[in-house]
Amino acid sequence: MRDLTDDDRSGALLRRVFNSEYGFLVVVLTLLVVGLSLAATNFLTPSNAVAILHQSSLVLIVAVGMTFLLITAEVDISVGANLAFASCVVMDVINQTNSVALGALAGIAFGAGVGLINAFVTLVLKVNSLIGTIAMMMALQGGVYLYTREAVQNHHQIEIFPKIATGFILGIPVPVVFAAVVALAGWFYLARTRGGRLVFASGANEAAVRLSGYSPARVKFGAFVMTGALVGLAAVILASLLNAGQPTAGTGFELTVIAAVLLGGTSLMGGRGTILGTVLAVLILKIIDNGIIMLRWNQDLQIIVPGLVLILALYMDQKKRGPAHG
Amino acid sequence: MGKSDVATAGAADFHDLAPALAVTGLSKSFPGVKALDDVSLSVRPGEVLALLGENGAGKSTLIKVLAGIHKADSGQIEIDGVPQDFTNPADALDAGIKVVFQEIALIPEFSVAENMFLEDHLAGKANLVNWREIHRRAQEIFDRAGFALNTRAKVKDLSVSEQQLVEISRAMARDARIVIMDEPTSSLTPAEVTHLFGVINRLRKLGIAIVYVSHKLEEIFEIADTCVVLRDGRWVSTKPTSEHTPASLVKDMVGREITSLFPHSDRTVGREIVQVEDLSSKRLDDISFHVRAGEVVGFFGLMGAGRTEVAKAIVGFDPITKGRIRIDGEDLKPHSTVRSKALGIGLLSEDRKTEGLMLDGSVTRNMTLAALDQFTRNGLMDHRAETKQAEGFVDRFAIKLARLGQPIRNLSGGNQQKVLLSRWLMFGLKAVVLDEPTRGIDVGAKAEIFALIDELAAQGLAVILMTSEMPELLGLSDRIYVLSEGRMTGEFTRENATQEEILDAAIR
Amino acid sequence: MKSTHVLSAVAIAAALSGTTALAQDGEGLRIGYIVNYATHEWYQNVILGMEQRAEQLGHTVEVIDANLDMARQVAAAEDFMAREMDVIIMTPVNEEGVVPILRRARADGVPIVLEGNPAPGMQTVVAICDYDTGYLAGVAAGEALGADAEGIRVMNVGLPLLSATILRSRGFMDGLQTVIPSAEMVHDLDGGGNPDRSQEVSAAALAADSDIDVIYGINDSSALGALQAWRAAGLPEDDLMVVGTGAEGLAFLNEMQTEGPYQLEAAMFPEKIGFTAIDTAVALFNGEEVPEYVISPTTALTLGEVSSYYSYDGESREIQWDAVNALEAPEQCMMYASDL
Amino acid sequence: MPLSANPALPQNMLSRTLRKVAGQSEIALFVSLVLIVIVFSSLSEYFLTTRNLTNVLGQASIILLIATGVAVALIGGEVDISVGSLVAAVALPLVEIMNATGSLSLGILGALVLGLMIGAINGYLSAYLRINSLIVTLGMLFLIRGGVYLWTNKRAQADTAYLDSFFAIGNGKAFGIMPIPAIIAGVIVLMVMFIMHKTRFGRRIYAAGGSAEVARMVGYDVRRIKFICFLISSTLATIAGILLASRLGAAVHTSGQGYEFQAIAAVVLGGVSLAGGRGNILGAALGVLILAYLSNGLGMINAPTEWQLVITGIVIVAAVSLDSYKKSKE
Repeated sequence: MRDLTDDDRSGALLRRVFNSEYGFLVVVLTLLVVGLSLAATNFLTPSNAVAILHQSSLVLIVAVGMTFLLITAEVDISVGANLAFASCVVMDVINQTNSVALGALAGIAFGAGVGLINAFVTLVLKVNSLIGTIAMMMALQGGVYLYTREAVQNHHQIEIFPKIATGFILGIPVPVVFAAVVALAGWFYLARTRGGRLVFASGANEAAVRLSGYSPARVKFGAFVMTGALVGLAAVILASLLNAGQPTAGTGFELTVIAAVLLGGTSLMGGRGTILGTVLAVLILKIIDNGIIMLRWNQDLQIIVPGLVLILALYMDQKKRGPAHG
Repeated sequence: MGKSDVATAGAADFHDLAPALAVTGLSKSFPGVKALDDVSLSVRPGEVLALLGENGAGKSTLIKVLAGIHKADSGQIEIDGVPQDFTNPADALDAGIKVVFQEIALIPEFSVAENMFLEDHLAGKANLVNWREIHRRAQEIFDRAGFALNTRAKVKDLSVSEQQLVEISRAMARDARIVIMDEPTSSLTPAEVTHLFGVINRLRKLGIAIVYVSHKLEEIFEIADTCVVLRDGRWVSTKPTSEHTPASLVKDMVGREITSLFPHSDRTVGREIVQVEDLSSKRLDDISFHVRAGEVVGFFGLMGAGRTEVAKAIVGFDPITKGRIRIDGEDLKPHSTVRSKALGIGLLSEDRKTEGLMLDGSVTRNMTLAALDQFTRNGLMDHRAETKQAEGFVDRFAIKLARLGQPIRNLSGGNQQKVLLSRWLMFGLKAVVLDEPTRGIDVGAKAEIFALIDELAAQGLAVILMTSEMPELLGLSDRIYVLSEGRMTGEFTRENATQEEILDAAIR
Repeated sequence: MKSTHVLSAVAIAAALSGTTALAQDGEGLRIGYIVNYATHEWYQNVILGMEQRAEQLGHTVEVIDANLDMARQVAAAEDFMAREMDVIIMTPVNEEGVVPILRRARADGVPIVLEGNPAPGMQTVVAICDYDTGYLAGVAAGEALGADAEGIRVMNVGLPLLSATILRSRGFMDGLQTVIPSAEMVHDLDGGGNPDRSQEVSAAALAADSDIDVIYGINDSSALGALQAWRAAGLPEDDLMVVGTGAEGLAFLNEMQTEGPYQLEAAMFPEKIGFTAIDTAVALFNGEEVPEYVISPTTALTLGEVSSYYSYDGESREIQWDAVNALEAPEQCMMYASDL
Repeated sequence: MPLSANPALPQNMLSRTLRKVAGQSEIALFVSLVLIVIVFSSLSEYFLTTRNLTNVLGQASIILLIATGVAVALIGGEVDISVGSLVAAVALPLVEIMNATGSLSLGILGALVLGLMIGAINGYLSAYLRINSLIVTLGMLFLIRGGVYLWTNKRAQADTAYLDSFFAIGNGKAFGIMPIPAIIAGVIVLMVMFIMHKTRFGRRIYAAGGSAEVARMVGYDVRRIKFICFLISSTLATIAGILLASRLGAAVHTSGQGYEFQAIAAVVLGGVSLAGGRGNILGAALGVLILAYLSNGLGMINAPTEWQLVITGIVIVAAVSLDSYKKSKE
């Protein structure tokens, strides 16, 4: 930053950290970890770290897709309902075929299919994606009970199946490996590839992208389908974790995911956002969740604190960018 | 309004009157910039004062101070000799100053009449909107001014020039003593400009003082009594228009002499690059034309004639119902921008903000958007090559910026336009469509854009220029097509084109 | 435009004439059931029991789902009254929130049977005893662990949102402590009553302290969610005992059959509740003397006992009416919500 | 040319008056409502009875009030999704004060104070600190619900004052026919319609939502206008919360969940734009009634919940895509 004035350069370290892209998130994360380690002796243990990472990975997998979507200035509210439905599909197909691979594939295909319909409703029928995916959420919540009246039980008893959620690869929990791969791929795509550039551009100025000879609809289509497919992947893990396909799962999941993505600095207006920010934000929210249980605080705080954090994060962001961007 | 007595007294010779508005020693600083530095001017009832200067000269800051949007650091504003202290736009309005901004400040969803009484909605004590009175008063003003407007039409359904009439009517509805017009003709057709001047003359007769801000010199000479020139936030000169020549005005504005505004180099015209046959769409009817390599072809037409529609149709942005478009012999099928770009034609939109710029994106990202493939190796971006290429264009076009990473929102209009042109040049086109490329750009930058257009044609590009500015059209084009209500109504060569015949075709 | 007027005219005329509802054909009773949350398998089995019983007696049951929305529940009661049902059964979304509608139904002369929780101003409620259910399971768990077991540590995956589920948790601990007085509750969690949330909070709690001997879940989903968290943490299952509540659907049957740590089920027989509710509704309509509290029996089941109450083929279950109807219900519950 | 748009051709009286209060889309909504009534009347003998038709008005009154507030906020260019939690929150001071003092007015006052406080927080954060209102109110949605749980310890707070007046506002019927909540909601909606169309302030809300820049240039205090929009939306949600509490005879901590989505869906169905500045209260009200009668009718014919959810979703998508199709044709 060549155009910084002397005043800024000598400014307080804290302010500079806060003004950097992830400074705020890193500071919050550090404070949380340090604070909780001091307050709860069991916080900084391997088993708790695994527990936190486990919980984070489900949210993170979907949040990566949601980050893409929000950057293109679209949103998907149906991810929670999709997650529940897809988890039932996963278990049902494994029961029918005795193949974990086919079940996983079916779940991902189902999730992607929902994403496809969302894309169609948004891009072809031109329904605002907020409304369109709320409607999709309702349709899925109803539809899942037309599909199964009750939780789909594990009738196959395939040994490897529970390991998807509870196993370890090189000492790392399997879902964490999935989430890390998804996040890394997402980060790499956004930061380093031509396609990633178009994701940002499509959210920043759709007409300009079209006039520059690209199809923003295709970019958005990809983001919807990818988000759906990632929900399907999360559903495979969820089905394994609960050892059942649960039509009642996923309530409020969409809000957690969106809150995390926004906290991570992705703009609701499109054109801005990072995967790293999303990763940090998911960790922050899940550590808060975990910390409240660790400290044996009233669990009602689990819905209050994220609300506060979200508003605070946006306020900091607003201050940083200045009123010109109001 | 009861101004007619003033009108007969004042219109004859405003020189005898006391200034309606007097500004003395106005200064205003923003962080890092001194936008206004000790500026003074005065305007009398019935006088049209032209305020000139390049972008960044301080015109808009001055207007915003007069409109009560900004507060001056020092200096004084007097209206009829009474010192004013504006803390918000309402104060300025109450004092009798009405600014007609370039970006029209109307509520699109509201009716014409409601827009004229936005400030108070003619509400009485109970704060109730008096709809009947609003429409009655609006109609009364239209009758007096001779405007053919329907008070119940929604503003969003009006043309730009009609919207401007609404803005002016609004000033009349407020009994404004001083009307400031910020580039009022930037989106008007010549016929509409003539109409506007009629309106200004009527206002002048009503004893209203007018501050007229424009870049277009020929307009200044037609309408203004006095010229005030600003440069770099400082006052440069105040003279009666009669004592100016176009050259002397430009010199005052730019601080140097500009020899030729419209360069036209000798160039060889090659094969036909753009061939359009029987093009029809929602707003276009059977349009056929061709453009050769090395040729600048101008398209002229009044507002709504279909220039932008043609531009958007031939690059595949807007759908067509019929017709054949070929670029260098290849059909534009499927009809999409993806295909048109592959064939080598691109459009520079008239609307920079909504169809060109990614406002929060960096200069580099804006510039390289079309040419991403050139910096892609196996799907990965080569950031170093990208930056290097962008630096080259910044140097070549003398784009003024702090650094490549800065958001493009902070660049001036002229520099933004250069970045957007670079976007296509970096990609490398056979044909380029420029829709109003100099809209909202100051004189100095305009000359640079004109030179660039000439250079492109000299390099063998087919250039299609959509413009509503007659001097630009005549100065740059090798051939001219004229559109009227979506039909082609005339074709001229550079040699046989006259302003009269073109206008005649445009209203056919 | 024309068609608009015609349509609206027809509609308005029809609306104003206000057709009066057709009279009853006099076959059986028309019973309306407003369910709390029809998509939950517990309530599906309640409805199943109602339908089976109603069919036996020659009555019809119609169901409206409040879907956890109190306002919708009130609306559903209004709808049933507009449809002139003979008697209404209702599972309150929240027992405090039905007082006005009970008052209006009484004014309208429509008898209402509550299911689940009592409410002020009600005529009668059909319910299991939540505290007793937990208590019986606690005693059974204690006996299974052995009275001389020391330092038994319990994780309760509860739902403090509802008084019924608070009673179950409390009953379980009290029952357990009658056998093993030293048993203590280490984690008292809010699992939201659903499996994913239960899994999540249990995972965090187990990370804090995994020295647990017994997991108690206020319903099957809570118990199963906690068990999955246990497995995800890679903890040994040999010395763990999981106790679920409800016998809601297939999930507990499935898990128990693996003969793993899920050893005990506090069965509440939803089908039987539906059965009892219909009997009570008919009695109420016929003006018979109906006690304020009609209790539906519950019991704690081990794997060996389950099959005598439910036949299970892996796909669906069938309640064994003879065995369930033979269970004796207490005259009174040991503790009510009002005692909390 | 729009300039030549004709001042209404001579048509019959009814259509002219209709046109005066309603635009094209409101007429379309009204026709859909009538169609729904006709369809369900043929499917259920109990649907087309005065009792049922008026019942639904009473049932819809709560969402109607919330939706009206949400519509005002949307027209003002902001969104308020904290209303669902607010409905549960305001019932607490209402019931507790009533129980303590035996006074309905004091209870209502308490509810209004809390509602306005929440509205003021929403408004301050959104309008003055310029944080995106979707996020602010999403945060508040969590925050308020959590606060209600903490305050009540997750127990419903029963009304133990048993005031007849309190019972009547949610459960009574005027002349034995029209539910009082429907009358209350109807009167308030009419008032809001009047404010939005006939008062200077109402027009300023439209201006601020449609073109904040222009409104600022004209000299409106846009921040204040938006702030007040939040106050209006939370006040209407507060009244909805009071009616709901009366219908339930208690402050139920779980009540109101998802109402924000129901309200937004209805309002958008009614033609209010998510982008601000467009739409009107009449359309929003019709949107609410359409969904209410649809839901009632589906219940009457014993359609299971899952189908109700699916059908409602489809209706919303169909309505909105039809609307955007119409706009693209313009």
